[in-house]
Amino acid sequence: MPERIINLAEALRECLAESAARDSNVLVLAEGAEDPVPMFGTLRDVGERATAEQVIEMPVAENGLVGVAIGAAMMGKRPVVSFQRVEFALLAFEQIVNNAAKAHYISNGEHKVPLVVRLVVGRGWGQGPEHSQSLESVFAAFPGLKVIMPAFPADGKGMLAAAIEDDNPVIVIEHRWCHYTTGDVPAGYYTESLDGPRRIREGSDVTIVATSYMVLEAMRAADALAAAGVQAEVYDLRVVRPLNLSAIEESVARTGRLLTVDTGHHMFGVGAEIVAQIAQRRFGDLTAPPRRLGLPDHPTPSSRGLVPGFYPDAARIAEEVGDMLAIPVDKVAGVVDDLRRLRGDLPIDVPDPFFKGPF
Amino acid sequence: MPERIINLAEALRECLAESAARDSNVLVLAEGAEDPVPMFGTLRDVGERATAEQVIEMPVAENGLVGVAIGAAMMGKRPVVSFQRVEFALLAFEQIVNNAAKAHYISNGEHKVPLVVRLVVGRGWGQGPEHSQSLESVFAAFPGLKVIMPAFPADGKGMLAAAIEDDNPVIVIEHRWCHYTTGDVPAGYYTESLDGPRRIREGSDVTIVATSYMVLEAMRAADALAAAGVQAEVYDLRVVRPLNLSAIEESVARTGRLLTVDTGHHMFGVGAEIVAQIAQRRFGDLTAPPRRLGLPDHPTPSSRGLVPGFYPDAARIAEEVGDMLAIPVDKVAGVVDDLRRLRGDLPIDVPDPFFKGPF
Amino acid sequence: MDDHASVASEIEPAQLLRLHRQMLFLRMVEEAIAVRYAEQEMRCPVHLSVGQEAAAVGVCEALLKTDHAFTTHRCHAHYLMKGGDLVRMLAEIFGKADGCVGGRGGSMHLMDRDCGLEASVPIVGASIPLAVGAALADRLDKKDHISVAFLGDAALEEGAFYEAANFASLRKLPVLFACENNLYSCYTHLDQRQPSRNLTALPKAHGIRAWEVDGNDVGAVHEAAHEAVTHVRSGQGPAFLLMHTYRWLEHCGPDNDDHLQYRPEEEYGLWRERCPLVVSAASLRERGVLDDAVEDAMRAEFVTRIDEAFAAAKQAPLPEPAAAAGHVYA
Amino acid sequence: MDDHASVASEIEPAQLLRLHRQMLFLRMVEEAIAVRYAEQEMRCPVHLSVGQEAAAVGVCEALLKTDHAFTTHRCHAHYLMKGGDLVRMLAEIFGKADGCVGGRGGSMHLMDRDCGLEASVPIVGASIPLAVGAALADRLDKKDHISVAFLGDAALEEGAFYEAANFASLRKLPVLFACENNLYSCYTHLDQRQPSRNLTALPKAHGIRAWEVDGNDVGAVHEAAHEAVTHVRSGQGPAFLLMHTYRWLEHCGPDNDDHLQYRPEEEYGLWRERCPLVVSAASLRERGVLDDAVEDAMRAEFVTRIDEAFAAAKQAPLPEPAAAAGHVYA
Ligand SMILES: Cc1ncc(C[n+]2csc(CCOP(=O)(O)OP(=O)(O)O)c2C)c(N)n1
Ligand SMILES: Cc1ncc(C[n+]2csc(CCOP(=O)(O)OP(=O)(O)O)c2C)c(N)n1
Ligand SMILES: [Mg+2]
Ligand SMILES: [Mg+2]
Repeated sequence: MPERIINLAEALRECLAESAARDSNVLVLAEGAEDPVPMFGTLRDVGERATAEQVIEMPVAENGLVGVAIGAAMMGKRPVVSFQRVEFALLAFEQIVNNAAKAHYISNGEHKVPLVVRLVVGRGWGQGPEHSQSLESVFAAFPGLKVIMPAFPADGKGMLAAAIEDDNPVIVIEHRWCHYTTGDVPAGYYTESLDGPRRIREGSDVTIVATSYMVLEAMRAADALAAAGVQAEVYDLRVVRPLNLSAIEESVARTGRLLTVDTGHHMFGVGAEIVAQIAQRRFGDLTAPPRRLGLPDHPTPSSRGLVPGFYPDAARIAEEVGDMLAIPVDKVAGVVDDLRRLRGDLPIDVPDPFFKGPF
Repeated sequence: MPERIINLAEALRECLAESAARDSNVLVLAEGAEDPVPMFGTLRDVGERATAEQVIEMPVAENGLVGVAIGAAMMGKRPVVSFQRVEFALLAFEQIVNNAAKAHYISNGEHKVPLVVRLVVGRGWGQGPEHSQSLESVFAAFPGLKVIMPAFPADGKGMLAAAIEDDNPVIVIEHRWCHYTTGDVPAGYYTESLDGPRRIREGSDVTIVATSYMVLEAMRAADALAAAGVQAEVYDLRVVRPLNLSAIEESVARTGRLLTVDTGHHMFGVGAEIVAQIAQRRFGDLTAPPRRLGLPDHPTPSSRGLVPGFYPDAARIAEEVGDMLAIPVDKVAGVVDDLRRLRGDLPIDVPDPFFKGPF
Repeated sequence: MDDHASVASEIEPAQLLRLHRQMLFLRMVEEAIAVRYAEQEMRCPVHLSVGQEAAAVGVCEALLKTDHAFTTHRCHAHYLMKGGDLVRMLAEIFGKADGCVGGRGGSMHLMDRDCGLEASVPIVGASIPLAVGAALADRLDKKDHISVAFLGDAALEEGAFYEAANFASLRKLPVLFACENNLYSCYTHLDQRQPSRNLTALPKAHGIRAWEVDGNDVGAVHEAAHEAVTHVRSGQGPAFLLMHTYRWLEHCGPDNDDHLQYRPEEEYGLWRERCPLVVSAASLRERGVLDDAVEDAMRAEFVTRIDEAFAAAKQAPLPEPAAAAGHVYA
Repeated sequence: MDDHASVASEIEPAQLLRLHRQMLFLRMVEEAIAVRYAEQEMRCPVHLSVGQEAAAVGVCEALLKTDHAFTTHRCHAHYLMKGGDLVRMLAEIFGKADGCVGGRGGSMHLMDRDCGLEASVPIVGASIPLAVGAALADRLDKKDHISVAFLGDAALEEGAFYEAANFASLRKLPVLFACENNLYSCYTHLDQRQPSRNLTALPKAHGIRAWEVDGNDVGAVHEAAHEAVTHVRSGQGPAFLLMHTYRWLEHCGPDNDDHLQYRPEEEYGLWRERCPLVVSAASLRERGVLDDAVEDAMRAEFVTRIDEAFAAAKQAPLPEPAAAAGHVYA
């Protein structure tokens, strides 16, 4: 098979177009569904592969339209609702966590809600506090929802397809910077099971579990640490709910150390649940206190002057690992310096080309 | 001072009446603010102590009216918005987590939002899945909010007063069954600092941290365990955000064991954050894996046939502690049986009179 | 007349008798629940529809079984008139495994896909967009079903109504908004919640045709509902039907709560005089199709049916606790 | 005329000249941002108001500094016309410590309590209830301030508008809803989002007085705004002002994006002809109060002022990273 290097945004677009073409019940709803660059390009030409009727322009009415999508889903449609920012879906929170999450339960299994809600996490270029939240742990608090966070293109294409085929409501949290990751993506329709984390890198010294964009920073950190002789095992969590930590448990049993890296806030974040479960079930295997990284306990500021230190990055992750392993400071300092140097003069508010891949 | 034994609902009512009377900026908003039994009686006669204008009947429009309250708060009012169920506030989620939580931050400190949102957790009498959720961890995920859960009347009166005096938005989560707890409550206006947990019972064998109604079950369990020679130290968490665990850290340093008991779901619940922080900071002090109790991973069913096992209770807590301490099964069984016997024939869906107090 | 159902309804006597029968049935069911609630075997909140029977009966008479209905906390009458089974409804209220949703929901979550009562949602306004979504699905599938959103006057305060109405109107979706204005949200009168103006102005502002009718005159309700449903089913877009009516019992629970004095005595008195059953009975008696014997026979029949249903529901087993963990994911 | 501002506006020449001046100032500021945006020093999303100047100018002319304004993502013009400081606005867009909110928010979060621009909120519709809340506070405090909610046409699709409008009308609160209908929400035309009917039907259905006006005629806007504000300030309840206008540049960003062809060329052409500055200039020249010399002098003055402001904003220091953790709690 020839390589097809495309980015995640394009992979998602292919998935949507192929899903809509193969199943006329798939509906694509968005504010700006027929924009010139709809949903960051991820909806481009979707209507051409399917029928025009499957692409539905949404009024700017998130609560109502998510409710409409749920009602249509109850009738057998498979609506995919896309929001350009996580925050817009907060207006539809009640519909999502009551009607979407609970209709199957409360109807004694009669209703299914095969709804997909795509939410984009903004970052960079001064988005500010209401266009940058990564609220996976908030959605994951509700039984009945599934919550996924694809980071890589091949994964994203297959996981989104699986989400659309899934008879349950699935929240897809897409980090805007992950839209640019590239990789080899199979042509044509396929699904990728929503069964849990994926090991991205093997290692014996520490288990790093990261979500979404932070997987890329974690990988970069792991590469740099390897140069210093530290072998980090890195997991892309991928599926926040249902949360399947068995592979991570086994990994911790080998490494004895756990570091989680959240895309969202570390307080009440996904890492809290992971650390709690591991501490509970693998207490005896842990040789050091588990640790968490994530956003600090304040909203996202807009100015590039205020952002330094806000987002965890490879250097911070390497530092943290170094500290956990009690590696001599000078050894880690080299790794961290190298990582910082790699970034060079790049402004803090734009994605580092390193992470584009191909992966 | 003579004892004044009143229940939490009455204590909250006193607080609201006194707060409104002493500060004309305090506004009391509710759907049914002037009902015969407004907000389970907690708003009764509040208007008589203040001016009629301070009591504001809300249309059934949660998003809009919470926004209105935030706007008024920005202008110096101190609105207290009461919802009969947590779920109704989900419609106002965007206003709460963006405008209320972030206005101070985003205005560079210019705006303050001294808003209080009271949310009642329903339980019993077949409430079902959309009238029974305890979503403290979801609100606690947002920096800028404070989240409190008073369990006892004297505490509740003072904490609500402090919440009203607080210049930040405070979410008050009141468990419906806690409304019935009684205790000695000071007459007149006073505040109780929102600084963190309170130790309810001393003990050396295990640290139990519970929220809201679960504090009562934990206390009962601790009493029964004491009969079996196990000394549990029990904390009423009280303040979920900002989360101040220093007392609990010290306690765990002494007991080596931690059990959290959530009023809400245990997955992604408050217990996850507590366990994660303790595992991170007090790893060396823990002598056994930390544990969590809370609601299982499904919505609340309505029927009394489906409820058994859904809510943690004193017996379950005692069993869990017994297991943690590796106490001989027969010894714990006695404790658990006693606890079960205490409940007698009482239907599962009504509060056990035991917990009314006075405490 | 464009927007209002005509004055004296011109309904056929036989049909009116059938509607009267259905209203009597509803009344007797709700009253039976009210009476037996004190036994504390129906352990969930109940919102009864006594006094509002004409709305459910008149609207559902204009619907097909294949039409999709979505309703609120006050759902018993809609469930039964849409074709739901009395035993399964009572079993649900009793929390039994045979309940229409296996005891998972209780009175506020009645549903039965077989008769098209798709969902009862106890969050005010939240079921309205669902009805519009069902209508969207039917439209795309080129089915001629319509959807109905039953709503109360308070739902007109919720943004969900406007967001859903705008979209339904934009796409001319086959949905009927059937609004029972019983003047109250819990204990709060409309005047304390909304400015004074005609409620039909709201849907009309969204380009939605509206009908307004005496909600206690089942013939008039049915006639207006029939016109509105015809409009909707013919693809001309959504319709709104405003029915003025009144709830007799307390908002939630089995009792009369007028000792609480939140409603003026005269108001209640006037509405009781305009009891939907009295209105229809008067018309039927005048036309000679109803007399004491017929009425007594109906009552006797319903007493038996309701007694049997209660007996079956009470006898039915409670669900097993283990079932509570099922159906979280499909 | 009840609801519409009168035809040819009868505004005094001197006042019109002032309004024209303000529009020119806004135009030049926004164009300067557009030109310099490519330098990549303004590192946040910007939503420019070029083409819509008459709305901000006409409405704000009718307000007092003590009135409270709440606006949206497209807030530059409202901020400046309400009395905000140009240097602090630019510094904010440059992400500087001297920015009006210290660089915490950027272009979408402009505010300045001193001039009553209380908040810009980039969540569509979300600032509308805030304005109503401010009006409630003023009413309770017996102040004669009014509040203004600036909103776009898309905000009329959000439930928040209706919930807030209902409450404002119920309580006759002193709030003006100032709606700039520029026909688009991002790339999507009104016709794809709302059924066809007059937008003023929406507030009217809630019992709110509405004015509708050519939003590119600053005299007409001001006249209507003045009437509406008088109505509101006199305690007669909220008012709604619908201004038809057009955005010239892309939804977000500094460029013209008409190569994307989401809007018909003629449409854009027609609106450019009806440029608010051309309209006012024509009237002023006709009346002899504007000529090339006056116009040139104004431009020269503004060039200097804007250049100086940009220089100051660019020179200003970035905030310290540590400041990011401040002001989470009061
Ligand atoms: C979103 C929301 N807010 C508040 C409530 C509490 N509540 C339950 S029923 C009800 C009254 C609704 O009145 P209306 O819609 O007129 O229906 P009615 O009870 O009169 O049939 C209210 C406010 C709720 N269930 N959901
Ligand atoms: C709740 C919400 N939904 C969607 C968006 C994305 N969005 C930003 S601006 C905008 C267009 C709003 O259009 P309009 O209100 O007419 O204002 P205009 O941009 O035309 O000035 C949209 C949809 C948002 N910011 N908030
Ligand atoms: Mg009502
Ligand atoms: Mg617009």
